[in-house]
Amino acid sequence: MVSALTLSSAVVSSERLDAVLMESFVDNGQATMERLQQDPVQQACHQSRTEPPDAAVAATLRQQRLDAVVFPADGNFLGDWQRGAAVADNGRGLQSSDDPAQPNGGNCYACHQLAPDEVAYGTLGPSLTGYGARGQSEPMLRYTWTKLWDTHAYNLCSHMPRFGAQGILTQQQLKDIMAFLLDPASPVNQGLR
Amino acid sequence: MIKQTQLAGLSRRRFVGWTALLSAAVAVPARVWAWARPEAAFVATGIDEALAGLGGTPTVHDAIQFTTPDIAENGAVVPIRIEVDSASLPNVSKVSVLVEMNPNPMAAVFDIAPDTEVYIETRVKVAQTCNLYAVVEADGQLYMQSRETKVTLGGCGG
Amino acid sequence: MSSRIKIRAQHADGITEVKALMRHPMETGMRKDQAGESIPAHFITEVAVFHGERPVMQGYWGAAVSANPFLGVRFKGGEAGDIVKVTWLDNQGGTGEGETTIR
Amino acid sequence: MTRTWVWLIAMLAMPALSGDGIFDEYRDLMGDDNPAIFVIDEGEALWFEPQGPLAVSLEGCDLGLGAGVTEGAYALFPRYFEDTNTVMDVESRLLHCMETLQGRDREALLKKPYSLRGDLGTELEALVTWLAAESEGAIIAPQQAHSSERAMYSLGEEIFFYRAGPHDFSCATCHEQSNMRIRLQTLPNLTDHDDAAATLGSWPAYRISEGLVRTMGWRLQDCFRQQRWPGLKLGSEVSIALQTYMAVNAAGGVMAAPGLKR
Repeated sequence: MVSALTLSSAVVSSERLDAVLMESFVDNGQATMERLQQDPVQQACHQSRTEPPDAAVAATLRQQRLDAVVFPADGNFLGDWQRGAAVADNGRGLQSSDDPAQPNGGNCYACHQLAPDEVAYGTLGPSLTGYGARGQSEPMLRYTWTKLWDTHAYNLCSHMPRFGAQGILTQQQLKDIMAFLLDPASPVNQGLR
Repeated sequence: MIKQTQLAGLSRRRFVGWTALLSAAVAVPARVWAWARPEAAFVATGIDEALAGLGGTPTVHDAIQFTTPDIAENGAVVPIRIEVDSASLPNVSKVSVLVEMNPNPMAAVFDIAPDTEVYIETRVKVAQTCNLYAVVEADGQLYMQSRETKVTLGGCGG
Repeated sequence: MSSRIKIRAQHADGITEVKALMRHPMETGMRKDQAGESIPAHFITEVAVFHGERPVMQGYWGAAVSANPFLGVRFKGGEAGDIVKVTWLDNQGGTGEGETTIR
Repeated sequence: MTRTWVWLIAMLAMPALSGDGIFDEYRDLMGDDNPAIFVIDEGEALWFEPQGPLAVSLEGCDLGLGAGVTEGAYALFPRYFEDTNTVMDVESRLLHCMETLQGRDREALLKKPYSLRGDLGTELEALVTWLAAESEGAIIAPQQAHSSERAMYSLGEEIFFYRAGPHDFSCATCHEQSNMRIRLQTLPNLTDHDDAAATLGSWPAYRISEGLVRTMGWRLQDCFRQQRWPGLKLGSEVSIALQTYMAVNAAGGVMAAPGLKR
């Protein structure tokens, strides 16, 4: 079964990898085996490791992602920043241990600094404190929405989840996050030193 | 070849099985003082009620040195330390720890023997960011110090 | 000799410092297991520290004391070689006892 | 017999945890006591206790250095075993010994390898913890002499970067950069020798948040839970491959387990 390989060359065929994954994992509540199948973005970003794939492939993929973004039907991008704060704080959702009946969280604080009075923030992503200073122009609203919906439309192979495209958050939750980021009254935009 | 420590382990363990080890019946603790658990304070669900269960409203006293972390990595285990300078506050007979926002704020009470050090270190659960209270009784009077400890969420939110 | 309490006792400048670690789940009774069933309350309610036969501290605990509890106390007196003993009793009638000699 | 040295292990393991200082006060107050000290004793007792239909102890178990040799064995896992013709981690090797030496039922053993909420520890956790303590101070030196061991490394590297699931997470999402945090927890860069060594060297660890000792096998399962992937099987190829990848990256580091972690 196990083919002999040298230490330096990580050459594992995709067939072998699939077989190993199928053998090594089992359905666990809502976390089912289908989740191991990669879509084109995951495949491209896995194969290329940390660097984006070659320019032509990358451009095509990015455009596909951009074209697939769904904007709010009512044209209204901004919800309730208080509800958005709760979504940003909630790290649960879609884990085998989570209740599928409960809403998913965005877990924004895992990676980003947001409200300056929350000290428990991660650093994998850039600080978004004071994000509202960018204003609420139409292009800004569409840009921010797109980043949340599918980060790969702008930044292929970013580590950030595709909150809209993958159905992690609802349109209403995304609007609430938008307000949390952009509303001048949101704590994200308060108490800046 | 079997090592010395293994032999020691073997002889020591032959007589004590796994289950026996966990359910070992040992002597009931010797009771020299009368046990007087302040049950009313322990079942109280609010801080004022819990303090009432200890005998009233304490006044702040600087002789109580109450050490808790400003920010705790985990609310399941928050280390605390209570020391009382007996020159400024003599005759301390009881030391209590309360956590304001816990379902039952009363966490622990300690009876201190006369003529010894007033020094307690332990770890308590803190359900959410809130004030912790160190309450001491001396000559029938209650004194306290309080400190806020911030409890942080883990990486994946739980 | 019970292995359910680990104790260290050290003497310096007329004061003995005792540090004890106890093997106990300290269940609040408010948690549920993976199947959604309540895990019964199980916690130490009484704990005592002795220098020889002399009690130096006795405590009453609620379920808010952390799992595998740690207790540190200091008392006047004590000499290297003296016995220090820690005992506990829990809400289910379980007991624990451990002792060490002062270093 | 008191193992006073175990109190020291926790101190050794602490620097690997320190982030940017925000928890220094908390950790100072926590001091050096590690409840894993109980679990080490329990694991030692279990190793020497006759069990199973054959009523024998695990003293005949060969962890790679010969039957019954426990000192230093943990630090050399994962490794290839001729008798099974596979690369095994310490957990799968222990299960193999329980099955073959003690005649115990594999299904039953796999029913609850790791503690659930409210438990005080399982047999496997205790044995792994004791074995890790038996390697205290040993150099992490996973075997890479056999072609299967080298293949495991390559497979592990591939899986480390595999992105999948609704959140597009791979192991690398959190563990290929240095000096990053998730919330306030410092994330080890497992592609980096120093970080990998500090991480490998401090597992198994007493998890303060759970009041339990957890093993590396459990840690990987819980990572995949948080990655929103399906359930990782104990002793599976993915588990052993990732452990091999991390251990080879950590080679030369020093074992200081059981550690004390959040």
